[in-house]
Amino acid sequence: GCSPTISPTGASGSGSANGKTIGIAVADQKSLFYVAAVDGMEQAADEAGYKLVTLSANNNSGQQVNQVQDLITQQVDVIIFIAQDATSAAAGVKLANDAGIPIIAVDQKPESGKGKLATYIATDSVAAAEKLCTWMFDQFGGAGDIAILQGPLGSTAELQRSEGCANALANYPDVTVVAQESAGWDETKAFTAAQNILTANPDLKAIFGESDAMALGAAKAAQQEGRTGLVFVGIDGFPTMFTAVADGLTQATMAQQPYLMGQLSVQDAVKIAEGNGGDIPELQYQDTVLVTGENVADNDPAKFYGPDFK
Amino acid sequence: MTVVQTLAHTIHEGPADGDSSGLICTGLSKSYWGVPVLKSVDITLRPGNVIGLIGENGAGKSTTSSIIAGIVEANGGSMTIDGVPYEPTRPSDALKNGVALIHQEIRMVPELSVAENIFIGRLPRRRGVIDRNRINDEAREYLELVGSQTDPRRPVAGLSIAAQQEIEIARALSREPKYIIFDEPSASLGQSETQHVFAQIAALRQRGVGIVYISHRLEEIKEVADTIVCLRDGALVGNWPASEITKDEMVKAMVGRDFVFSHRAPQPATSEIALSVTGLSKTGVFAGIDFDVHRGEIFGFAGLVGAGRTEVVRTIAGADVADAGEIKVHGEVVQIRNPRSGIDAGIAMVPEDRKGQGLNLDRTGAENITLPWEKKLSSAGIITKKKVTATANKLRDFLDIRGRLDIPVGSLSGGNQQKVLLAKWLVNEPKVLILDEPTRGVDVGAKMTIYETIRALAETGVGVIVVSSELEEVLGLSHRVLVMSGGLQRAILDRADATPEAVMALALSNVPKESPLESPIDGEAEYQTTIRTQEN
Amino acid sequence: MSQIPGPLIGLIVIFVALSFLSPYFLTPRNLLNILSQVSAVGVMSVGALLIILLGGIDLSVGSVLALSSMSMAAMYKMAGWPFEVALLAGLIVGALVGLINGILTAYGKLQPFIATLATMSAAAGLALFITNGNPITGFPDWFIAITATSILGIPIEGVILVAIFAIAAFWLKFRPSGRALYAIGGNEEVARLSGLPVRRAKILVYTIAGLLAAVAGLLVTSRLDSAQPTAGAADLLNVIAVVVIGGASLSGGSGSLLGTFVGLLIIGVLNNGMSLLNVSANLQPVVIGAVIAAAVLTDRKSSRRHT
Amino acid sequence: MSQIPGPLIGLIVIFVALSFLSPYFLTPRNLLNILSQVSAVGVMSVGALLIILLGGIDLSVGSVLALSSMSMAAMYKMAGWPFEVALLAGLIVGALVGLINGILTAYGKLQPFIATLATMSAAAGLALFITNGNPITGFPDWFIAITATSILGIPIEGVILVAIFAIAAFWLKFRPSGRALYAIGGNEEVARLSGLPVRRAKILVYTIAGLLAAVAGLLVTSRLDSAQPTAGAADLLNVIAVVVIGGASLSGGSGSLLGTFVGLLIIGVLNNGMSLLNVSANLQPVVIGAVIAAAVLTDRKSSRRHT
Ligand SMILES: Nc1ncnc2c1ncn2[C@@H]1O[C@H](COP(=O)(O)OP(=O)(O)OP(=O)(O)O)[C@@H](O)[C@H]1O
Ligand SMILES: Nc1ncnc2c1ncn2[C@@H]1O[C@H](COP(=O)(O)OP(=O)(O)OP(=O)(O)O)[C@@H](O)[C@H]1O
Ligand SMILES: [Mg+2]
Ligand SMILES: [Mg+2]
Repeated sequence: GCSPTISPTGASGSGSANGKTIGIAVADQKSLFYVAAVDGMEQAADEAGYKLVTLSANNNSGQQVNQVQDLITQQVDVIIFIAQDATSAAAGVKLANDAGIPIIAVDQKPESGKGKLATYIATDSVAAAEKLCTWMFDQFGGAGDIAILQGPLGSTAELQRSEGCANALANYPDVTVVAQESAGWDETKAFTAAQNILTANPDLKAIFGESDAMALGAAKAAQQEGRTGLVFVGIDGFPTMFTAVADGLTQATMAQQPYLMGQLSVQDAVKIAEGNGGDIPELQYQDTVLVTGENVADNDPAKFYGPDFK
Repeated sequence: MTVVQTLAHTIHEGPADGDSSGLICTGLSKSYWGVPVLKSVDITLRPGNVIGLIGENGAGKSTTSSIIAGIVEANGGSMTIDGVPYEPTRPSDALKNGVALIHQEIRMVPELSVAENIFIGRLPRRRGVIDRNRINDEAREYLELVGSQTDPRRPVAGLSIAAQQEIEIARALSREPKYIIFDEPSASLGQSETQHVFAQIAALRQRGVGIVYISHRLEEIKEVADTIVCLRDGALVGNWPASEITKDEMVKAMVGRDFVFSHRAPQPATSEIALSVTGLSKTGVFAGIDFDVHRGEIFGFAGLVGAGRTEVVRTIAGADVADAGEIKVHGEVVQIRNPRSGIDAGIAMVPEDRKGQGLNLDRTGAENITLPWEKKLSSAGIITKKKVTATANKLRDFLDIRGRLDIPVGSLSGGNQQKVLLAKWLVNEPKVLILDEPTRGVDVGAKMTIYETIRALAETGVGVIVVSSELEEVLGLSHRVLVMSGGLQRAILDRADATPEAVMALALSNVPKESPLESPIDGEAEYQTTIRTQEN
Repeated sequence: MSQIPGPLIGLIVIFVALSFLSPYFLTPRNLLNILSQVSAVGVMSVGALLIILLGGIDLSVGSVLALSSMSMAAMYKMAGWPFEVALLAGLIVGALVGLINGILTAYGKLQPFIATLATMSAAAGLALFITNGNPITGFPDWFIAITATSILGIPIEGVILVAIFAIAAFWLKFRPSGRALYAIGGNEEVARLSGLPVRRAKILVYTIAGLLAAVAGLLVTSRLDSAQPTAGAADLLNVIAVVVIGGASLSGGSGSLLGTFVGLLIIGVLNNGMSLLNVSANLQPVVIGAVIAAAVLTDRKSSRRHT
Repeated sequence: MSQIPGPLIGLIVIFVALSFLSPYFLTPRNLLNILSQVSAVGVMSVGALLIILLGGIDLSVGSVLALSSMSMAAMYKMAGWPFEVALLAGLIVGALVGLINGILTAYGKLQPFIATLATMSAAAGLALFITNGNPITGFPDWFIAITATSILGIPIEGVILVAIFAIAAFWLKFRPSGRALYAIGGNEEVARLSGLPVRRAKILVYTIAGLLAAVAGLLVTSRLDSAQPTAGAADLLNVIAVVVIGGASLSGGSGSLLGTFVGLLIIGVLNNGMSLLNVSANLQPVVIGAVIAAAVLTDRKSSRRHT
């Protein structure tokens, strides 16, 4: 990939063809979703000859506001903002608005609706989770016990995905959530949590992992315990999950399109910087694709997470 | 019926005679883990009176003083001050009642200034903030009372133990107490500092302050006290006017049997050289140290506190690193870079600071004794508790250590701790044994044992170096004495020439220009020492 | 008090280097940004220094930030209390957790590490429990203005930060009860024998630290216009690091607020500088690690005394 | 060594309570699960105890786990080294970071907190940097079998865990170099003057801790067939908590592996039990906090000596 390295002169923007710079404030550079989004942005920026300044907040909303401030200090032309969470996003947007710098929100936008966004590019997480859970319930006939492995409690993605599945549950009165635990997006923790949940619930039918990593951890725990016939689903669409679905280790994933969203955000930023941003729609929801054993062969993981991911 | 017992019966006075003035303790008792360490002790301290409290190590002197000072609560007995019941439950109660204790173990806050250490717990305020000018001025006055030149504004960190002991005394004086207990203040002081303290005690007594003075230096006690009180195994043996009791009688009262304390002349040394030191120097600390110690010889180091004796011997043992000089052991040049290489070369050192450098107070006596030797004691790389205990027990018998060696060594009495420390360096017979203040805080009986041990070791061919601030000790033990002042070696005197007067004259003589110390007696050099040792 | 040459030199070197490397670094705007960026961690680090001076440690600081912020928000938005009352209640919640820490260490004789680990865990859980993990948003304008307004060009949060440092430094240097912390941390036995109220001092200091964490929580809440149950969780190591980089010894008795402020600026300036220089996100921790080690390595004197 | 009644009683109470509360708790299967669930933290806690005995602390342990796991995976999958060589290299990487910690503390005289904070930060960054955050998967079958096989019904990782505890306990109790750790942690100057190689011991112990973190990394990698750059990050506090709950004093010189094992089981059993009982995720930390405090509160003896 074209991961940026230390470039002391970078901030001046002198490296770019036209001297224009796009600032990116991203929640972290550990989760693949964000890494893929930034990859997509870099690809698009290379193509357009724009310079990128990428700042990662290490999952700390306070730090992220600081970084938006730092981008404004550097007088970037447009800011692309992948907020750590929806409620605190307003602070970053307000800073950009006050400084008169156009800001594009990706993935999260201010929940309060305050502030002015150039555009908002996102996945509808609530809808995605609802669709996935509904599919999962149907796999075991819409009646039985399930468990949910949540992301870090209180994080926006966790809240939205929990909400989506709760919506689905409302339509399935015979599905019971017998265990719900946070594994913090972490595969190891999910493994341990699933081990215990499986022990305590001999009749468990399915586990919904709010991320692919957690679904994988849970599936591996079941495999080790010799428990078969359960349904494991996740949200993300990581390449490793594609393989697992193909192998039958897990049953489905809701693939998001971070690479595409990254590309799109930079393409929009370029339009805005060149003064052609007038026709960009306010809201651009990107499709999620339900990948199951049936269609996994037809979907190329690179489409979702970019060519860097194998 | 001995003289001692007769006196005890005739002069014994208690509150019975109706005079209730002063601090009167009746029937004080204390036990630890069911073991009685204080058995119904009566002590009467009148204003303007100085009681010399004596007793063997572990007799209960410190326990008595801790009870009086409210640090430890008694299990039984009562106290009154001028007839009013006095029941301290914490140190501040005692201080409020005008009772101050100068503790046996020095306790300072290294980061705070000298003045703050003196006024700790009651810093005066002016307009809400600490009145620094006032505490510095007042601290200076109290320091001068004990003859200390230490700058009250400097931090305590890095001051010598002697200087800290002076601060400790100044702290007690600054409370303007009606009763003061000195628990072995002289153990860390040199002769001249001790004289200052005595002068101060005389002044306090004039002002009607009641004083308890605890010490193992019996001449000293006789000199300073009006009344001598003796404890043995936690019980009161008796009390006597100081003028009417001889030193031998005091010893007898302490140990409970006839006991003669004397220095016997050492056996002649051999002509073989155990240790040879040439041109040893350490910038800013000491310079030009040259001497030989023969096998079988006891070689003394005398000098005032701060003369640099400790630094010289620490360097020889590898605790500090020399800047120049050569050291030979049994004729072979040895490179000593750290304590291990010193030990391997056959040099063992008993350091002066028992608590900070000698013993790990939380571990058992046995573990402390075998610590440097575990590798040697192990078979197939394994060391067992049995082996550790066996080794320690052998030395306990040899040195007559009283107390269990399977409990943390911190709960032994001071003298027994000192013996444990000595034992640690006798597990493997050294070629050269360095003893820095070997009998600090040790009772007469133990002192005799230690002296006998030192002589016996010398007779087996060990070269022994004894550093001591007790002139009688260093002169009584040694074949020859090296006198230091200002970081320089002034002379090496033979036993015959080493009279107290001659040694003191050399030790007190003006510090020569070539002294490596900028201001020899001042704290500065010691401060540097500390930094250096910490970096090691 | 103690000289802190190493870290200060480190800070100056970083400062000068960044001035050359980035044209944006040495602008008044950016320097003021740094001040407000470090404010929350800075406020907490004052409490942390006080506790570390006593020879203790407080792991609960980040969770207390979150819990008091969530409590305040819940009382305002969910229980419908007047905002000023809710705000006060939030501060009291912080102080209360601190008080519990103090009681557990001073009377329960728990190692501070354990006591505050327990309250850290409990506070973090409660913060989530209040709203089942949901953040709360929508505070009065004046409250949000606290972190969006400047006095004479200096952001209010910066003013609050400096004021807290100044008050605490004054207390430590000039008031007997503040000096007592050095005595207690340096040698608890001496302090006790000198009649200092050791346990009362511990309880006081842990309570102050809890209160300051709550103040930091308010700053963060105002800044984001959002109370978050997981806010502050990532700050713990930063807070302690700031104090230790500033020359305080974790064994107690030594350290100064001046040093802590230098430590705070080192961390703040480093983070800001790397943002400005566009250092790759995953390399940033590597640079931070190396710089911390280098900055403190120059200061060999502040090395650990025994224990 | 020292008696550890408090924590042990705590463990027994928790154990008995859970046996009544959940029918699944006291099944052989579940007990073996607990053993393998605590294996990674347990292996790291052995290293942590050794360091804490010396009066030090190691914050880098979780990052080292991730870095060595990622290094091994990268050498195998990206550089194409034979797996056995890559595995060895992963262990060496862990030991190397430990060695750096040791050198920084023993020769650089940094406070251990600072030294390991620096390496923690650097190692975490490097682990992410190697693949830009991507996990690596696809290891040889025999490697995955390590955590999927049982010997006489006991999972291999459990056997490894117990073996490491046993070897270390033997070392601490019977070998002079192991016993030296107590002496050094108890009073470093006394140890030095007794001729113990203080600096060498420090370097050795930090290196062992790094190596053990790498071993823990291999266990995690094997269990999931996946090397993850953020693995282990959450383990740090758990590892230290286990040691301290087990009665070790953070000021050094006291603690035992038996105590650490009890501490490990307390944490492991608690987490397992709450999963089995389906305690609300938000309340789990509250329960953990309360139980830790209660378990240790019963053990007043293990209270801190001054510093
Ligand atoms: N905290 C304690 N726990 C158990 N035993 C103790 C404790 N303090 C003192 N002792 C024991 O009480 C006895 C009296 O000790 P104390 O310190 O009063 O003796 P001392 O007369 O001052 O001796 P020294 O001359 O050596 O200072 C000793 O046997 C000692 O071991
Ligand atoms: N590592 C150390 N840390 C703190 N203080 C020390 C250290 N080493 C020595 N000292 C103190 O420094 C003081 C200065 O030593 P110095 O040798 O000058 O004094 P002394 O031992 O009383 O007299 P002399 O040197 O003549 O033996 C000693 O009293 C000792 O207490
Ligand atoms: Mg005594
Ligand atoms: Mg000396």
